[in-house]
Amino acid sequence: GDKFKVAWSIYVGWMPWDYGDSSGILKKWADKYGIEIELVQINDYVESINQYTAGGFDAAVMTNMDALTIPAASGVDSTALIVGDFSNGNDAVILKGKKELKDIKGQNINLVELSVSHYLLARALESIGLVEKDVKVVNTSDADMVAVYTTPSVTAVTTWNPLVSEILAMPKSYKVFDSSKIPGEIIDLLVVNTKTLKKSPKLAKALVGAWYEIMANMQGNGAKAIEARTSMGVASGTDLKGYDAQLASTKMFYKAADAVAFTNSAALKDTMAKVASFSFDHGLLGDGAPNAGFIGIESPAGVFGDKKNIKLRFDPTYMQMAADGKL
Amino acid sequence: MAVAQIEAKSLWKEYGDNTVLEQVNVQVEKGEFITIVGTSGCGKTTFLRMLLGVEQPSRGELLLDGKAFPAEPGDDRGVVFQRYSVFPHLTVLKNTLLSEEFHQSRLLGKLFGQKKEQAEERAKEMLESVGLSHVLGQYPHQLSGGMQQRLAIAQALIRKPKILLLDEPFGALDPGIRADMHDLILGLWNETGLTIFMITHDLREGFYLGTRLWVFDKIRLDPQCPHCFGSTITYDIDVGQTKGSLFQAIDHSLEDSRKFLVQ
Amino acid sequence: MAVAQIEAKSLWKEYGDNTVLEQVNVQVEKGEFITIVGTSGCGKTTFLRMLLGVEQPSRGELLLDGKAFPAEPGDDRGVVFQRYSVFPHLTVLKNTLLSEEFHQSRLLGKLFGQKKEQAEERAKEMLESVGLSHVLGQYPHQLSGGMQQRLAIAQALIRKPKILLLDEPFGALDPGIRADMHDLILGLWNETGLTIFMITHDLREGFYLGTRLWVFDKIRLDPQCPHCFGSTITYDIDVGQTKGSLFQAIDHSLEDSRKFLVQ
Amino acid sequence: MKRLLNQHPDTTQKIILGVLPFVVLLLIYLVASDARLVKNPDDKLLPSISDMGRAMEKLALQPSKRTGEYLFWQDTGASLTRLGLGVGISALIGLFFGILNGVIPYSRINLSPLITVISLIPPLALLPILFIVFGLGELSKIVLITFGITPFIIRDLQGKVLELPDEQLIKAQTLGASSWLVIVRVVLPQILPRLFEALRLSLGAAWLFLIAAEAIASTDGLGYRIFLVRRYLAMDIILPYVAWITFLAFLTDYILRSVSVRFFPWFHSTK
Amino acid sequence: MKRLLNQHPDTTQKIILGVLPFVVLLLIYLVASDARLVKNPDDKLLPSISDMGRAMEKLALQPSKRTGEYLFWQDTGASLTRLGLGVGISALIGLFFGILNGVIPYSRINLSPLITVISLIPPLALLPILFIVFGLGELSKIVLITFGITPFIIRDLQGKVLELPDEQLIKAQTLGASSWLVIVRVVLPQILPRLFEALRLSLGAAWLFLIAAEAIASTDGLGYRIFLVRRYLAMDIILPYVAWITFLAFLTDYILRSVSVRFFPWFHSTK
Ligand SMILES: Nc1ncnc2c1ncn2[C@@H]1O[C@H](COP(=O)(O)OP(=O)(O)OP(=O)(O)O)[C@@H](O)[C@H]1O
Ligand SMILES: Nc1ncnc2c1ncn2[C@@H]1O[C@H](COP(=O)(O)OP(=O)(O)OP(=O)(O)O)[C@@H](O)[C@H]1O
Ligand SMILES: [Mg+2]
Ligand SMILES: [Mg+2]
Repeated sequence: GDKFKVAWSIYVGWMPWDYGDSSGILKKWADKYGIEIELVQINDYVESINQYTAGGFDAAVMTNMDALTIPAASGVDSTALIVGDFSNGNDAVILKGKKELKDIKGQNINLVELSVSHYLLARALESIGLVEKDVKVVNTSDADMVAVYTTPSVTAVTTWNPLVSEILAMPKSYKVFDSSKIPGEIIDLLVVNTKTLKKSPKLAKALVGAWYEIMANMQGNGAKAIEARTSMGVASGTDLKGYDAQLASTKMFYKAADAVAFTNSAALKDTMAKVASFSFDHGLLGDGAPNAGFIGIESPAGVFGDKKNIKLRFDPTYMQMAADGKL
Repeated sequence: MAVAQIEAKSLWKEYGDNTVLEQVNVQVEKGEFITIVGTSGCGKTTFLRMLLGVEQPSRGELLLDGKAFPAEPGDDRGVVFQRYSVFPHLTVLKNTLLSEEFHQSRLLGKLFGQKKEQAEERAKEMLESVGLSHVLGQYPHQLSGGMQQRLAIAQALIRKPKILLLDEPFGALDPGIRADMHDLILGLWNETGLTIFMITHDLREGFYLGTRLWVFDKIRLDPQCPHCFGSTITYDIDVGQTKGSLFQAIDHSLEDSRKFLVQ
Repeated sequence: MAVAQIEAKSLWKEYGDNTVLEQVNVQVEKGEFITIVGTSGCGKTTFLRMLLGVEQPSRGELLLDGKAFPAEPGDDRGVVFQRYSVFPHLTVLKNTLLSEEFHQSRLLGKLFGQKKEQAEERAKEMLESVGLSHVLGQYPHQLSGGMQQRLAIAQALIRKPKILLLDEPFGALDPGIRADMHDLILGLWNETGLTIFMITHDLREGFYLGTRLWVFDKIRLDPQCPHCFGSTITYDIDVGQTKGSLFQAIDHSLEDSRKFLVQ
Repeated sequence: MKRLLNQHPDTTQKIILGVLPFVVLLLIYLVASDARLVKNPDDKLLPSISDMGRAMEKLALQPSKRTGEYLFWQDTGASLTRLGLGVGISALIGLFFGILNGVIPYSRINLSPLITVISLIPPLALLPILFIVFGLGELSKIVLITFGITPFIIRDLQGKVLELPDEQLIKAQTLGASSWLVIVRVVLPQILPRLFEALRLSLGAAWLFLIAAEAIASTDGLGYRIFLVRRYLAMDIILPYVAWITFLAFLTDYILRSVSVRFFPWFHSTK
Repeated sequence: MKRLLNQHPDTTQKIILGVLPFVVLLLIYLVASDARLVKNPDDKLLPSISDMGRAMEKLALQPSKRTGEYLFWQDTGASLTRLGLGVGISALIGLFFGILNGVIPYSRINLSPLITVISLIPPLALLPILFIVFGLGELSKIVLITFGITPFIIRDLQGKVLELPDEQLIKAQTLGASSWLVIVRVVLPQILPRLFEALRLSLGAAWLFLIAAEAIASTDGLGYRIFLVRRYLAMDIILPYVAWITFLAFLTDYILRSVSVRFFPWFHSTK
């Protein structure tokens, strides 16, 4: 049968893929549809998206914002096949020694520039009437965020889990804003190249089918679920307890129907409009982009931006099939 | 009239503005033993390198058996330099074997089995004649300077070149060892009858060894422009007919050039 | 009885199992010019290094003015090696100035102003006497080998050491230039009256220059164990009373050792 | 008193002096670690020796629950394989072009400027491109090492070939050698020990590129593990891993040197 | 026909041969870029030359909308400052310990083993510790460069001091020099040109560490920009930046060499 390559990187919402691979669930579904799926772990998240954009992979995991600014902005028509979860506290703004968000004014803030952390910060500032100019952003690699935070010169960071929990465990660290205040805006997706999807719907069916079987397996406190989550925890460098803590601040869509409902909502369209305008402001949509709507984003609630230049699509078709038990 | 083995016809050699040799005219017959003396930098090595084919004349002609000189080194002309003449990564025996291997194995440059044994036989004979049979398996760095030069000579002579070029081969050796080498080289020359060119700094050595002695020197000296004029052969002496006074005359003329250069 | 300037009393030098010198007994008066000959590796340089203070005797005593030899080099003993005797990064004048600067400026090793001018005056005089006044501003690499050695001598002599040690100082030079150097060194020795030790490979040179000639050689030779026995002074000749037959005898004895070593 | 530059320590002094700095460093670490741990027993920055021992025991002596492998040894094996392949390939390419460029003027003039320019490109800046061209598998890691050290090896060996005395090449020709025979019998055997030297000089860079590559795309390897646990500031794993890498670097250097001394006695005794 | 190793190209051939590989590479790029752009006009992987020109024009010739600075020149300035400081400090430390260890046996025996071990530690693996100890500012970047290249410089210079002929040190002592005077008048001036050589050899590594440091935490610099715009695959910025870094590396090397030739004529003509 056909061979497909899927890239993933270590993050709480994507660890199920690793479990799916090691437990054989993914292979089972691939066999069912007569295809082969190779799941490739990539340490560096951005690199995995770049590879997908360059054509090295048929699908990759990424956030809604990165899906817009990297593949879609590079002209690679992409479809969000699975809406796996949204961050519900997993991303946070943390201050050292200060307890209020308004204390952030004038500080240096260490974060991965142009990432969802940057977006979260922008939303946090917006919520108290500040703009980005009121702070100074220092680009900092996520791998070093924890180490960097221990130095006295670093007083404010915006980052994601597991870094958030590591940092909060240190004395005098206060979470002043997190993604639970903007629920549903930072979304973790599995994105597939639209052309590949059209040519091989089997790939979509196998991936979605596998995903919801994994979801079913990992939920709850049964021995099987514990084993699954332990495996995910260890693979991400922590243990069951650490992983469960991260899950707690992640709104997983364990049921396909929930994911479909989220995708169909008008809120998603609004979210993408906000993300597009943030991206445009930061030059992420490319030099040629005249406005935030330059790249069309299609969702069940309608199209945001240029209808003739749709490059990012939210398509609940296959998740619907899963919800209907038709896979 | 028979063609001379080597002939130079109004030969000039210049490096840019620096004229090294000018107007060299000379003929050499097969079997001569020519020793060359001259002050440092006068162009002796340059002349030898032309005979090797490493340098080409700027003007004039240099002929080998009546034909233009080959423009690169070949196995008809052997050479021994003052240093670096043997291969440091090969033992004495393998150094001597090398030219056989080059000839018989164009692909690997290595002989095996019977061919190798035969070649080794010949190499050992050659090493016997230069007195190195007792160190066959040693590397050059384990040998004294004199032994290294003997090895270089054995290596150069084993394929019986027509011409042997020696550039101060004994310059770095002790006077005592030098005398041994003289005996050796004269013996080999008598046996094989090849043509030898040998550069030396020691006028006495030149007179003792050669059948013919050349002095390279500048005829014209310009203190304002030491490199404007080149050297040529100022003395060309059949060494059979040497007189004491001639020795003195050469020694003085060299002395003058030397003084001139040192200032 | 006056104390000898230098005295060796049953001096031995060993490197591990290798006995280099054995049982050297000798006295040297101020103002002597001692030339040292011997086969390669017989320990001449080792002896000189002991006089320098770089090596210490393994057994026996070496005395300077009746006291134990200093264990490191000092400015009472000048030295000229065959190579590397001048500093490549300093011009001729600065090379010669160096010892003055060392003495007058312990902190920076640099002189300025009037002191510098005075020191330069003296250095120039010294360079005049070795015939280098015309190249004051040049670097050693711009000089010929002979000029470099003249510079080394000037450099060594300017602070008037009591003893001058020369290790084959002219070994790398042309025979012609060598003769000049002989005149130079004899002239300087006559003027200053210092004690000179000079190693040479050339027996003739040894006889010509010295007032006293030493031959280092092994008395006992064991073919099974060439390093078991060391050299000592086998001839100690007052050169005034030289006979032709002695020269021959020495030459032959050296020849024998050499042959022995080469095998 | 002799001048300082003439004073040589005796054997006992040598050992004491050589070991001293390490002992001092260790003491400083122990004191600093202790001080931090007293203030905050959960401090991860300077773990105690026993913490490190426990962490390493888990990785090196207990099979991983997930895969049943001994992670530490798996990491070591994966990294050494990549390093070996990368360095090996670089050695071959370096040897080939080094000799070619050194011996054949046409080749040298054709390729030297390009190699010089390539050697100036910082490979880390090109990482994204490398990954896109060579994919994310083992290949790209080996390519990064190769890309990082080969230009240096080529230039070094080319220089070493050019340093061979001209006399040797001339002599070989007077003995009847063709260009090819000069290469195989005169140049190659004399350049091999220099290749070993060049490799020893490049090993540091090779480790660097290996770690950088493993940090970006990998599922095992010493560099991967360090980057994985960096997020949790697990210094109890990072420090022993760094020490282990340092030891491996020392070991490879030692092995390369020993092999060279063993096979090229003539090279090491003339130096 | 002469043997290949005896054939030398003439001047015209030299120029053509030298330039050829670059022309070929450029052509390959143009063709590949064109092919991708035909398939997907928004492709960012292999941008056209004019795209790169436009991107660079914006960075180099137009002030940034956000800060009003000319980003390209700001990046260049920041990176060169860090590089200069890092390399300069390494040079001073290297010179100090190189000479000390080379001249004074006690110091060499005391410090050499430690420096050897430090030189084997891969600095990238130690990054977290560096950040914690030296903070996140400019200091840590400079320290990374220093930590990365100083051990090499020390070892190289120490070796070079030991290679100075023993005769020179003895001669200086017979002229009345103390240990200190041997250092300032004999060793130091002869080691300076070698320091320049060592620096030229370390520049590649210095750039590497600079880029790595800027990638981890920074607000400007060439390495920062490359890693930042990687976030949206802006190869139209990355490629010119890499070319620019390569050019700067070439330039610094050239300057170091010229300065050395200018100030140490005796060194360059004896070689
Ligand atoms: N390849 C070259 N390029 C430029 N000049 C050269 C070259 N080879 C030799 N020369 C010059 O030619 C002159 C003669 O040099 P050559 O080596 O022939 O002298 P020589 O007589 O052998 O001296 P010596 O006795 O010192 O060996 C010198 O001035 C030298 O600088
Ligand atoms: N530092 C050392 N360690 C061990 N052996 C040494 C040392 N220095 C010299 N030797 C040995 O001592 C012996 C004498 O060496 P020395 O240099 O004194 O000889 P030489 O008479 O000066 O010879 P040449 O005429 O070749 O200069 C040699 O066998 C040498 O190998
Ligand atoms: Mg010559
Ligand atoms: Mg000696």
